[in-house]
Amino acid sequence: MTTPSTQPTHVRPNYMLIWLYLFVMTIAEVLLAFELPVSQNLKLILLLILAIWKAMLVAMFFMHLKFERWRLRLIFIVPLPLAIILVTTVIMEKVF
Amino acid sequence: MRWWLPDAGSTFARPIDTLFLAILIITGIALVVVEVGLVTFVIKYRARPGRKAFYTHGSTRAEVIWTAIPAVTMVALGLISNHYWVIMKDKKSIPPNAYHLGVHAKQFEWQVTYPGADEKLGTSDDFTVRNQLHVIVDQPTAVELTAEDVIHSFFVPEWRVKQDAVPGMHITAWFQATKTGEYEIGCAELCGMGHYKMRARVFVHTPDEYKAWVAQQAAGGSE
Amino acid sequence: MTSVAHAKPAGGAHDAHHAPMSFWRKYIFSTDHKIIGIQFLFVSLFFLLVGGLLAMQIRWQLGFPGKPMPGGGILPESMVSGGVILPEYYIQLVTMHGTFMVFFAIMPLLVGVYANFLIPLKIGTHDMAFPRINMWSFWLALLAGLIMLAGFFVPDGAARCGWTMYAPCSARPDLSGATYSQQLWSISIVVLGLSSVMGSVNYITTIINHRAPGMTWFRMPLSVWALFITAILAVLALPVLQGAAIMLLFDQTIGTHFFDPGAGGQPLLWQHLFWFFGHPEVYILILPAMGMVSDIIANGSRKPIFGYHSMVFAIIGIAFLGWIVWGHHMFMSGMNPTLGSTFMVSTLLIAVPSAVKVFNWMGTMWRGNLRFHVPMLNAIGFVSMFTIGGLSGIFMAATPVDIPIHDTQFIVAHLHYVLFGGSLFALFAAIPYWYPKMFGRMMSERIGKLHFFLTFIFYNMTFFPMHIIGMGGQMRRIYDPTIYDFLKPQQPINEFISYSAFALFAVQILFAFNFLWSLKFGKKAPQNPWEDNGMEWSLPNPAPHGNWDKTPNVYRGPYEFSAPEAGDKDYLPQYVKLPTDRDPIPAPLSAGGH
Amino acid sequence: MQTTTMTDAMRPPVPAEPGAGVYSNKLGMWVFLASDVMFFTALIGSYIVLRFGMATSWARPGAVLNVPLTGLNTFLLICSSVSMVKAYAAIADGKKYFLRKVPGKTLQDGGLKFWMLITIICGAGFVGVQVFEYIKLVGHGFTPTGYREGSVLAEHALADPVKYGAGVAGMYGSTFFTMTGFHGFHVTCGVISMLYLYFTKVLPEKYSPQDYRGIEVIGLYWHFVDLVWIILFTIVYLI
Repeated sequence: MTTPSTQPTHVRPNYMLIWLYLFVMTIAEVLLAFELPVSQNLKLILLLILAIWKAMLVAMFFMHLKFERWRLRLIFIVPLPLAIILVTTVIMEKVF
Repeated sequence: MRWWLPDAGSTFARPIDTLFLAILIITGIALVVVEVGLVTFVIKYRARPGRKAFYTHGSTRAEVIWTAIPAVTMVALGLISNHYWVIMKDKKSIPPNAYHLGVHAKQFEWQVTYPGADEKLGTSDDFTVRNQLHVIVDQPTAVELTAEDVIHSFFVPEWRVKQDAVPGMHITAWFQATKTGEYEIGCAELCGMGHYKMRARVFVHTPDEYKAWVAQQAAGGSE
Repeated sequence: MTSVAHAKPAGGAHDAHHAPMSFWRKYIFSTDHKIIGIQFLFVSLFFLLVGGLLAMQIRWQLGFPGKPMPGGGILPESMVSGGVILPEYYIQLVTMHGTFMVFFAIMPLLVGVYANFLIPLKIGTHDMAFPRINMWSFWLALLAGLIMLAGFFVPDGAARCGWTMYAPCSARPDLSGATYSQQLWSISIVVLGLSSVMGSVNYITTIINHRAPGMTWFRMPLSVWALFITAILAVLALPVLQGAAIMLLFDQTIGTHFFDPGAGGQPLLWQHLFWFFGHPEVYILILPAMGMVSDIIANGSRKPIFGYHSMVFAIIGIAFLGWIVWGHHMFMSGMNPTLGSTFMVSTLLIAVPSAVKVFNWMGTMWRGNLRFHVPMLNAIGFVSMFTIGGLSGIFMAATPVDIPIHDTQFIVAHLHYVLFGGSLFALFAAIPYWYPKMFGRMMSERIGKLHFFLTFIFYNMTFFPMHIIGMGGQMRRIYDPTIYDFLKPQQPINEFISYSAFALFAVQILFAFNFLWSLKFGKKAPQNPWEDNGMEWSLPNPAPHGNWDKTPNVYRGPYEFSAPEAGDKDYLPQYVKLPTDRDPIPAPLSAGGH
Repeated sequence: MQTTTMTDAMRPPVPAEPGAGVYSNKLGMWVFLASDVMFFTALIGSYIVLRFGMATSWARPGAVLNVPLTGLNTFLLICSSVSMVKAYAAIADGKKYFLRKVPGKTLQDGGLKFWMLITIICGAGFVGVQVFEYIKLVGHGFTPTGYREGSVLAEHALADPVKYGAGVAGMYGSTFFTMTGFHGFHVTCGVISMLYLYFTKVLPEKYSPQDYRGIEVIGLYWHFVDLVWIILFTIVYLI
């Protein structure tokens, strides 16, 4: 139940600021992919970091995971290692 | 009627059969313990009037024991198995002097390519024979498995060899036959309607016989 | 969003607020978890029958290859010719037998029926968290089953690449020989996945949020624990299969190349995705059975379950390991051998929690006061047969030994020991056990016992010899073993298996008769026929709509059989308040957080 | 904005929930989202595996796909996500209205009705742009099976096989359309659900600061879809 009083512990984040972050990072991504003269591998790593950062912002602030209890966060976290296990295993298999 | 694994026909048979027997003994003991225990309890503790069950929630010591014993056994089994697994399946274990053959699986036949006189695959004197695999006894042999259409599985029971042939992949399986004679290849992966009849004959020759057969094939001009 | 059931204050009885519902609302488009469970029961028993009939035809062909099948004349010419099963029909049989049994019989019987029926009753709540989604889950499952069944009636016959649908055979009509039914298979699996996810979201939410006051995590019966973990497995595993089935469907229809090696697709990718789902699926098919058997064995032994906590952790351990062992289905697939070693070790480790469970069941029976009612007999049958199934798994987990027996009848024997000897025996225990709660009547004990003993005998006669012919090398899914010289000597065993299988099937008529006859003529059930401790037995039989008038309180764990404070009785239900018991404090309405 | 007192009357009428400490609809949505993570794992994971397994490299970013257009689309979806969360904040503060003048300022303050509408428009806009993009792409010859014979793209690919990833065009098409298609399907489902809520709950003012579960639950779904797009945009369009 989301009565206002049931979430007394956190101040509401500044959503417009998050939006600005997301916007800037998206532009940075596009610039990085097309304009900036960095090596392919560095580009890949930077792009992935930006993407994960953006995704974290959305999950943490828009989906309020930052303000939830651990047991609720756990629900969303549990599938992630499984996804990583699946993908790395199958890639490793290909690389040997 | 046969009640055991097929006759041993390759160097893999001994470790595999021994390991099989070992697991049979281990699991047999476990099975006897469980089943005898169950039967004993069923008889001994059947409900009788005026009796009440012993009220207990368990015993940590007993549980630790029956967690530890299987854990140790399984890890040991894993280590032993892995030793042989690496020998049989790892690419690096293929002996350098192995005699290479190409086996191409398609719906529903096995096409075996022989290296011909120069003993090298991929040269002009290679020749291909349908549904006949000829190998030399006591000679490490590597079959390079490819598949045309769907997944097939190269299976010779006497050699304890099984390896899927996957379209788009190039997989090498090796073995060393120890007995001359005639055997069969079966397909062990459902590959379509004719899966069951994807059968090929295997001939294990002495080196001289094999040479003679190769010469005969070359003379006969079969492709 | 907010369904009616939610908006009600806690403890409100539904009956009191509703006008009598029409037949359609009450029994067909019902949102009552018990009715949905019963709907699942009838539908999945039907699919079990379908799967069984397919199995009989497989056994006819393997026992008597090339001989006209009795009654084969009624099948169309595209399936049998002169009464003889055709190879293309044979592979349809093995494919659909596997598909129906796994996806539409065992899985809905365990998860659809008993998760629906038992979870709210056992945790003391009025219904599922989302009753309407629950109803949809059933109708989608039925739809998926019908789509799958429709495969038999399209021009080129049913799907035919094995229940595992290995690509690229399944992805290309010219290789499999079937177009429409392969697509129907994929569509059906997508729909089924949706149904399963909807159901499982419901089970998880209900168990987390709707437990009655006093029903703490470690007072939950093991059946609920098992169903909870199963639901987690389903929620995370089914979507992977859905994704894979969608890719397969696109390969089949719009010409994508996911599994097409010619354009860089990877056939092994399908296997990885399928078994990444498939191994958790194996535990979806056995964990609920283990949970229900735990309940029944404790009841039959009149003793608390031995090592409740380690049983719970064993369930969790099995579920966790279940995610990192999928590669053992692919030992011979050309997968990286180093990965094979890793998968072997993790697979062997599953023996540990499984052994813990078996020994704890035995520990429960030890010094008990065993009552051999039909559920108990079947539960003991489960323990002894699951043991064989589990132990035969070790042969295949040890990779070198797996080489000769991979994809032979040995694995067929293994999986039937786990799925028939395991799951189905558990169901033969569970169905009569909760029958009174469903229908208010008892199933016949006498027929039940006869059915158990005959099934036990014929079941072993059917499946045990499969180990032997598997060791001999008989590949699975082959139409005619007699064309191989090395398989010819085993043909008498094949014949023997077939005769036993026919007998096994015939014995199931007893069960069907018992089930249907007792609906109408069974003995009226007393309120607590098995003298059990579960919350569900505080209700009349059959349980009324909305279950309890007032949310019940829970005072103790689920297995207080023969507890000293029980007095002269040998059971102490969870809902009974002794003078020494205090009422549990209900959880605050908003639990502090948000 | 947080009230510090809470009366019993404000407690929403749902059963005691000893478990997660959140109401069931929200818990259920989170469990569903966990499940959806695995669905996208199957699709995205397959994409990664297939792309790694290729002998030749993928078409260069921007060669086939229209990145500026998709960048705009990403922007739309991010906007819809922030308007969604503004809608959530609005109803939590009891602002059910569309727009209202802020006292003493010229600014207008948006309420639930306003922000939900923005969300729906941006979401629908995203779907619209995606459909437009698909039509364009197919027109150029980019299809799930690869570059269509005789199309503009096929000719380009012949001229510059490295830039256009000619060797892997089939897999490029397969993964691109499957992943973006299923994401688009998720967005469409979200837009439809929001429209339904808009007309049945938002406009009739059924939500209140005491109970706005529908908004929070659909919001979670919506942000998740946004999150998936952020990942997809990077790995499909930019890498």
